[in-house]
Amino acid sequence: MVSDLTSFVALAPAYPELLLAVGAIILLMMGVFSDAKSGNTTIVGVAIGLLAVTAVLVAFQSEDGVLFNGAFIQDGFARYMKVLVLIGSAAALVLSVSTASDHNLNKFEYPVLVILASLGMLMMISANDLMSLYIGLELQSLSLYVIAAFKRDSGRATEAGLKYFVLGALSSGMLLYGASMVYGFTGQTQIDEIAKVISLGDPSLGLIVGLVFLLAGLAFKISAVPFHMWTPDVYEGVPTPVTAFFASAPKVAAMALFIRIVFDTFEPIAKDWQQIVIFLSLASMVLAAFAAIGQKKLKRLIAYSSIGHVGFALVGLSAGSQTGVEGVAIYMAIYLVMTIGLFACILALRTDQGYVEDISDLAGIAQTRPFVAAGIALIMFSLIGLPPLAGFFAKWEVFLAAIEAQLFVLAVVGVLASAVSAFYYLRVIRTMYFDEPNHQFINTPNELNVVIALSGFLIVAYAVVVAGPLKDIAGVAAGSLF
Amino acid sequence: MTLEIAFFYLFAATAIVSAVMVISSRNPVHSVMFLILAFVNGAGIFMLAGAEFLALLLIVVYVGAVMVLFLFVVMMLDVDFAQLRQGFLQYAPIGAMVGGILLVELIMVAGSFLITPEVAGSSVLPLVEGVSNTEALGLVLYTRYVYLFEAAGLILLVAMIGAIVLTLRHKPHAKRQDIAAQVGRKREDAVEVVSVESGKGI
Amino acid sequence: MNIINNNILTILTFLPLVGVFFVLIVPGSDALAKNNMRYIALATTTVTFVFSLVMWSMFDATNVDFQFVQNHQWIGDVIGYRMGVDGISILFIVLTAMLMPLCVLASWDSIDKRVKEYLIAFLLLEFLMIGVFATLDLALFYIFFEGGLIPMFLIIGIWGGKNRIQASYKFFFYTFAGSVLMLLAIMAMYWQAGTLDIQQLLKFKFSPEAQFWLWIAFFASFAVKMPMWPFHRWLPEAHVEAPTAGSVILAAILLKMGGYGFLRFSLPMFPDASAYFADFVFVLSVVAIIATSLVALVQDDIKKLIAYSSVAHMGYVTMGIFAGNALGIQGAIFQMISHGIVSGALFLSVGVIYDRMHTREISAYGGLVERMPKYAFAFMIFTMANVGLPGTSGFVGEFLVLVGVFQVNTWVAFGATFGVIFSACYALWLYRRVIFGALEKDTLKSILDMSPREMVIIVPLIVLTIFFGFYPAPILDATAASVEALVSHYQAGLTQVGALVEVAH
Amino acid sequence: MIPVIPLGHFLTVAAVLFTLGVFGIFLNRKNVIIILMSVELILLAVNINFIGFSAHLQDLAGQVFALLILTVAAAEAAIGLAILVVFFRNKGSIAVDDVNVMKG
Amino acid sequence: MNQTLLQLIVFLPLLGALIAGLLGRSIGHRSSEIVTSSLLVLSALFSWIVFLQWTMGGGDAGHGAEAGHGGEHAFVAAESVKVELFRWISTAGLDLHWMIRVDTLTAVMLVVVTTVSSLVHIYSIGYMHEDPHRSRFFAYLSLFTFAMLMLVTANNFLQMFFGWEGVGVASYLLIGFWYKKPSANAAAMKAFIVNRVGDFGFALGIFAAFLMLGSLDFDTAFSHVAGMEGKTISFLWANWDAMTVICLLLFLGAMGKSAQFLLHTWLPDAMEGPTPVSALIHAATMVTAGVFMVARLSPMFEASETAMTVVVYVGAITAFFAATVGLVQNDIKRVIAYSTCSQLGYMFVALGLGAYSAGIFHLFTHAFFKALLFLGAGSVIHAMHHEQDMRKMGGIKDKVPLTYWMMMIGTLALTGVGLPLNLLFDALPNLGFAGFYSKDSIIEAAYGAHTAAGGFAFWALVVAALFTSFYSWRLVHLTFHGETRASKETFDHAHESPMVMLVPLFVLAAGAVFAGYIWYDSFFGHAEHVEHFFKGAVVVDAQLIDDAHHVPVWVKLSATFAMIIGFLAAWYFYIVKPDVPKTLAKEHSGLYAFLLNKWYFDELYDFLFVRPAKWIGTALWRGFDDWLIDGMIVGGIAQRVRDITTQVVRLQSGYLYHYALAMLIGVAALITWAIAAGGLLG
Repeated sequence: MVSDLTSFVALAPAYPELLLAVGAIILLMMGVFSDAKSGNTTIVGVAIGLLAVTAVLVAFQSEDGVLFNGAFIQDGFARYMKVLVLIGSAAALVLSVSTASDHNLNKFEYPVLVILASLGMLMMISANDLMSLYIGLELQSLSLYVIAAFKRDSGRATEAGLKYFVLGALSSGMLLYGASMVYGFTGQTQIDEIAKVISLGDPSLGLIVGLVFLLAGLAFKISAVPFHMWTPDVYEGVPTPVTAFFASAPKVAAMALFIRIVFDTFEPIAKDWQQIVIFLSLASMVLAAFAAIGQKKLKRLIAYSSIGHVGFALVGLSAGSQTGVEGVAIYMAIYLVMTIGLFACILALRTDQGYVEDISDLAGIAQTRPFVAAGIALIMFSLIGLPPLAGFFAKWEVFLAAIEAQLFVLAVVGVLASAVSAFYYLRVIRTMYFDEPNHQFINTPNELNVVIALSGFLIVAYAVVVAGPLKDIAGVAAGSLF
Repeated sequence: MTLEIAFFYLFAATAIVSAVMVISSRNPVHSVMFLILAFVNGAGIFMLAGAEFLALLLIVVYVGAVMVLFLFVVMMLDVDFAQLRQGFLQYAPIGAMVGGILLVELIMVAGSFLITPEVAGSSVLPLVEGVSNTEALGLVLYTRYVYLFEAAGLILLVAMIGAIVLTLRHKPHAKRQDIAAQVGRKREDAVEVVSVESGKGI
Repeated sequence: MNIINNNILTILTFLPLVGVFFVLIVPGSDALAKNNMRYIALATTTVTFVFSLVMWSMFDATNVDFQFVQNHQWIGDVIGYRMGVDGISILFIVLTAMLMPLCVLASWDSIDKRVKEYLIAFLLLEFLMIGVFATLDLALFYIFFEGGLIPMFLIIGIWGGKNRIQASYKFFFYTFAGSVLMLLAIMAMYWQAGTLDIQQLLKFKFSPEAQFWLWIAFFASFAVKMPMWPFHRWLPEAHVEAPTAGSVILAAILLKMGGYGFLRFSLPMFPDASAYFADFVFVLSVVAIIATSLVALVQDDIKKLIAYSSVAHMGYVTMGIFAGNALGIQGAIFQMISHGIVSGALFLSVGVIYDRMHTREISAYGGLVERMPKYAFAFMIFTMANVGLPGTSGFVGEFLVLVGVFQVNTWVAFGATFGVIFSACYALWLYRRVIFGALEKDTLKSILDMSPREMVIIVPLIVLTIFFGFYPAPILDATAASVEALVSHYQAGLTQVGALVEVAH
Repeated sequence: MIPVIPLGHFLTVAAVLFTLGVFGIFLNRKNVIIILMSVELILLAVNINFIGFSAHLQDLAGQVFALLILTVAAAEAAIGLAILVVFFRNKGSIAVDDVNVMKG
Repeated sequence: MNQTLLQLIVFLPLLGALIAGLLGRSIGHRSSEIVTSSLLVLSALFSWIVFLQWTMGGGDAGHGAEAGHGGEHAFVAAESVKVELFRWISTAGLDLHWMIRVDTLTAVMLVVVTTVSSLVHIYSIGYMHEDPHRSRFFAYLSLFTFAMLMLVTANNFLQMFFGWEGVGVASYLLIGFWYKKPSANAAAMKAFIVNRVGDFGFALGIFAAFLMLGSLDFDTAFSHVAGMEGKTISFLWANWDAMTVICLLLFLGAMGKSAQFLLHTWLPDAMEGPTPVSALIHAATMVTAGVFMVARLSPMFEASETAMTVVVYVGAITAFFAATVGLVQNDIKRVIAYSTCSQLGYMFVALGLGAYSAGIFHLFTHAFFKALLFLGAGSVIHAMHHEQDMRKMGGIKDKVPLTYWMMMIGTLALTGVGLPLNLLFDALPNLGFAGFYSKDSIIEAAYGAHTAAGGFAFWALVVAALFTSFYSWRLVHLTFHGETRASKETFDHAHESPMVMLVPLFVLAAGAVFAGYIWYDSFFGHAEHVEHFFKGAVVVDAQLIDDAHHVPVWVKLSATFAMIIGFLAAWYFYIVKPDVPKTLAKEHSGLYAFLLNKWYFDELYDFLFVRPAKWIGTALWRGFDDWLIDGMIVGGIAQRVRDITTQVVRLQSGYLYHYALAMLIGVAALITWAIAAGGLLG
């Protein structure tokens, strides 16, 4: 019963989290005591800086290790995922810099909550104990609930917040119920210890039920079907910069958690969770593909798209192999870039009346806003998974893993679902490129242009510039789990 | 022994009945009340399991604070209780069926429990004889679980920020006392000395 | 020269991207800027063409190995940057490079809106198309193969005709649905063989059962791309709605990817399955030739008619490939090259009158020879090549294929030879209605004959059509050695037909 | 000090409470606040599970877990109620059927 | 032999075609005419030089002598000169070269083709002088000549096929030359397509030949024929005798090109083209390509008795059938067209009997007199201001005397007028017009073959000869004799053609008069002479020739009798009692209509092929492509997708409890599944 607080140096693996936690509190103080108007931008800026610094710290800190009596783990996998999460969060904040005021997000609490949520995500990623898992998850979730309802004068935002909250609480309940089962039937809360116990004998019924509940709770966080129902409504209801945030970082974190749980905890009963993951994957891919076709609202479409992509990412996970994890890692990175870029594009399209909401609002922007249109088109093609864009390589990695695991049916259904899903992505492109313009847009803030250009570049040049190094890094990350 | 079992059944039965009432009573205030009842009985069950600290905590924190908060909100929102929409039970059969299946499975799990020797012997934090429950918890909370403890603090911080940012409203016309401004007020701000030339006016 | 020699395929493939860059940085969108962009595109494509000729000149036709090979690690140890050509692929590259400048020229005046995007799309397409034929990595092949969807989708959708949206969708979905299955097959091949290097895969022997499924998956993609009957429905629409240059590229190059795929993958890598499915392909091919010819006969849209005739002509290609003998395959390759030239030329010809009249209805024309004798002449040459008249390039391929197929299956040859009759029917019927007859319609009375620009486009194609009809040796010699090697490889691989039959039952 | 009450009893009670909580969420049409209470019920059920396991495993970790859950549940309740309040301000209702602007 | 000369013969017309075709607009019509015509004349001169050199001087006849003894014969490569031009299709076991091959058969054809062609060129200068597209016309003519020359000089199947198709295209272009006339366009298409039907067989024949004989080179292929006896080929549903299949398929091509029965329908329609075209292509040269082909492939046909029999029957039926139709036609050119058809039947009969030389002989003479008739008819039409209906002519003998006499010569040659003096005195030669020699040779050979087919052919041909005589004289009478039925104006303006048109007539007339007499011995005289003449270029069946020379007298006279009867009938019908034909037509209206409508073949084909093809095409398009694939399958999939989408979207009801229920169902399902899968329930 010794604490790790013996020396500060001993906490090295957790420096990033500490930095964020302290930073969040400092930012909070700054916000409280600064002038409301001018202070905001500064705080957002500082928050972005903080996240960026943390990201750098995560990326280049050399210390791996298990802290706090096994509650916290820092390894290659965690590092990789944390960097993604931090990039996602920072990018989401960047997107809100000049759009916050349009969305009633221009309060200092917003960046603070984003940082706290990010902290929660880092904790999730580093969770090595069911308790730290839960705490991290709740820190993230609670922050997100608040952020969802942040635009408190908007009926939609609050409704979104309410739905998110209620369902999120239900999912937490399920997760907890599962956790209790796992605890009860193994006597352990620490992830690797649980695995040890499980491997001793046949899995008991309680363990299986616990596994299902646990995965159900996590599936909610990554919005896998049938635990996805909140996603479209929330994505639609919350302000767009918030949607950008929701669609990016938390997904990555939840996915990381998911991976760690299934691989570290339930590795001995891989057959069981693989079944579940396959089901989730299939259901997500198929349902999202169909549901998205019926959408008129851009953000709902993106929501379903993200559900679908979770399905695709889970294809890699279904394989239950190191290549599969590597595939998912790469998938999430690419998905993150695409999502951020997409939202940058959407936020860049502002008319006198407000931001684009319906897909039909995009009509003809290829002529009025060719740059943004090109960005969206690229991302859409990439989301379809057309080579040589990044999205293709994402799918390539996960499906390759599935094939190697001989999950042929899953793979076939997956690619067919991606063919169906192409339909709605193409509809966006079609609206932009084939239809005539019907809106006048005002100019794009510079930072959005930068984000669009950057993500566009990454998507296009992925094969040439990113693929090799990313694969190496993801390989290392995945390797640390095995 | 039998007494304990009897109490357990009492608590359990009351808790379950209260829970049913929570979700079925028409008046939310009643629901809150039944929820409190359920929690109290839950605390009793905790107590029977030897978790005195948590049992008390449940009553003090939960019943005492959270439930009151619920009550407060229910009262404040002043919702119309009478209305009951059509189609209420449209999905109830399916829901009941699915819920029933789930319940059966969960209870089945409950029946299937057996402590394997490995599990029984590998406890991480064995309950030590002679150390009270509260003390035992106290011993680990700030040491072994300090990370979680601090994190829980952050969660409460989030809750605080959230509650404030969501509900706090500065009414534009409400006048508030700003002590700093009051104290910081200087003479120059309040008084202007104007030398008026005679016969001209200001 | 050594640097060029070693990297010629890379240079060829990526040259169009240089053009894309320069087109991108041209500022403005006034007439001058547009013209500058066009000149850049023209220059790029021309230089690419010159390079392709250089490559052809350096190509050693007697060597059956891949040449100008480049082999580098790329993404992990899975996908490599592997390039190389042999006799089977080299001509497609040359064909692609040759048609692109003509396409740019053909769009010179007719495309006046969003010129920049248009040229970029075309240059990208060229990049991807050359890549398809030049790569020696299966994944890279897929990347190029599938990547072409993007620019083509946009080309049809933005610059196409009235029903362009439906057409572009159809084009996209047919192709995409087919090729995703191929993607899985590629992965499965990697899983089995442990490499995506085509050179290695050619040496790998897949189990009969694996071959069975892999063949089907590849077939799904290539059959749609060819397109084989009954997967052809996208083609008429895509062809009809695409702008002229788009139709040209579709007909001349994109369709060939299917045939190339069969040759490169299905036949040598899955010999048992290919033999097993040969009859199936034969049936589809014969049906394609007869059925689509008949359908072509009753079309009232010029481009649609030509599109259907393309399907019929591709029937010969598939048939020749799966005949599995040198004659058939040589014929199939020649037929593809020839069809590339001829159908491209036909669409360009249609473009000439479409630019003037903005309609593709056959009934809107008639008696053009009166005002457009040069055009009538050119169209006659291409019509006759389409019919497969000896002395035009269209004949050689058809003949070789049929001779080859006759040795394998007389029924098939018998059925396919009906194409000889039907092609004459629809082609001449078209010619008669468009070119012949009295010039009665007022709208046509002031129509002008081909401009010098159009002559520059058409004349080289006439020359090639006739040249290869009389002297096909340059093509046949270039491919001969590789085809022989392919056939012997295929025959050698055919050891387990019986086993496969068991698998199938 | 193995408790006399069999573990199955705890788990059964928890299961029933959990199911009731879940029922409360989707059978309830009246107002959202009941749903929040159902969530609390679920958490109570989970806590009973933990406590029961803790007692039978003679392991304190379960209680620590339950303690954390209590803490978080309190925070959750606060936030939930806050959201409910802002929602009510916008809609003037907290009927579950009114939480239905966004769909499809 | 001078190789350059051969190349010049073949390529001068091409040169002319290119000059006139591509540069016609710049150099003007007159220049085009002169260039093409003079190049053609040059080519013709060279051909004659080659022909004379070849048949008179050159070649030692040793080779041919052994060829052919009653059907069984060893292959002997014909004596020939080959000029290789360049490689063509040479790959994968196939080795084809562009080559000019000249042997006797080719030499004969060269002469026929270039002579008639050059005369037609010259004639056309006059005939077409008003046409605004003359240079194009001359380009086509020259192009046709080139293709025809490629055909006859081919050394392999494929080059022959090239020429074959080339003449088809040229014919198509020339028939449709007056592109504004819908009927001309239709006729052009019809000609091409019906020919393609024949080519269908030809092509398959080539494939089969390559498969069985291993080569497409004539000499190599022929040398393998001997080993083919008893070999079978698996074609379609059964195994057949290899050579029979090959020959019949090839013969299908010949039928198409030579307008034989069933594939004849295009030829009469082809008369829509300018008359010189009819003379050149549809009388003298192209239509005889089928005959040429069978003759060229005689070593192969010899190997299949079945095929030969089929050839005889087809030829005989065609000869008879076409003659019957010719009896009642009113269009002057159509009469001659059916006559051509009929005469081609004669030729095929000869070929089928094995009397190749007789067939070629008839081809040779027929070229002269039929071209003469056509050009004469053209001259008449020219005189009558492009009136072709004989019912609107009559009595113009004095208006166009020279044309009249030329037509007379042609008719006499066609009907085979001659004095069989040889019957009276062995020492005396027969005297007659060209057709007399060649036609009688065939009829005699038919009888002399002493086979069932030969017997049938004999009677068919004799009757056909009667009909030929009848319709030929009918033509003469209707056109030149009696009272005119033309409008006054037309009649008054009728005028003799210019010399540029008449001179070719004179030349052809000379041929029609003398060709038979001069070359009878070479083609169908003593077997040895014939063999010496052909030098192995075609199989010469000495026995048959001998038998033919020794048929009974009545057989020898039968053709002449038939001719006389026909003449008398025509004289009676159209000069003595001009009402009789009408009465007859009324009395036998059914038969008359049957004949007038050409046995209703066009209608039959329209019903059997054209309309079903269009119907099936439409059905496949609308039914299969549009309805099934597009509507049902693709559309169906799209509709299903939309349906599913609607359902799925409805799932997303927006209600919290539904969402929660979904989660519950999900988790319950997963648990049930996991438990079941885990086997814990079982």
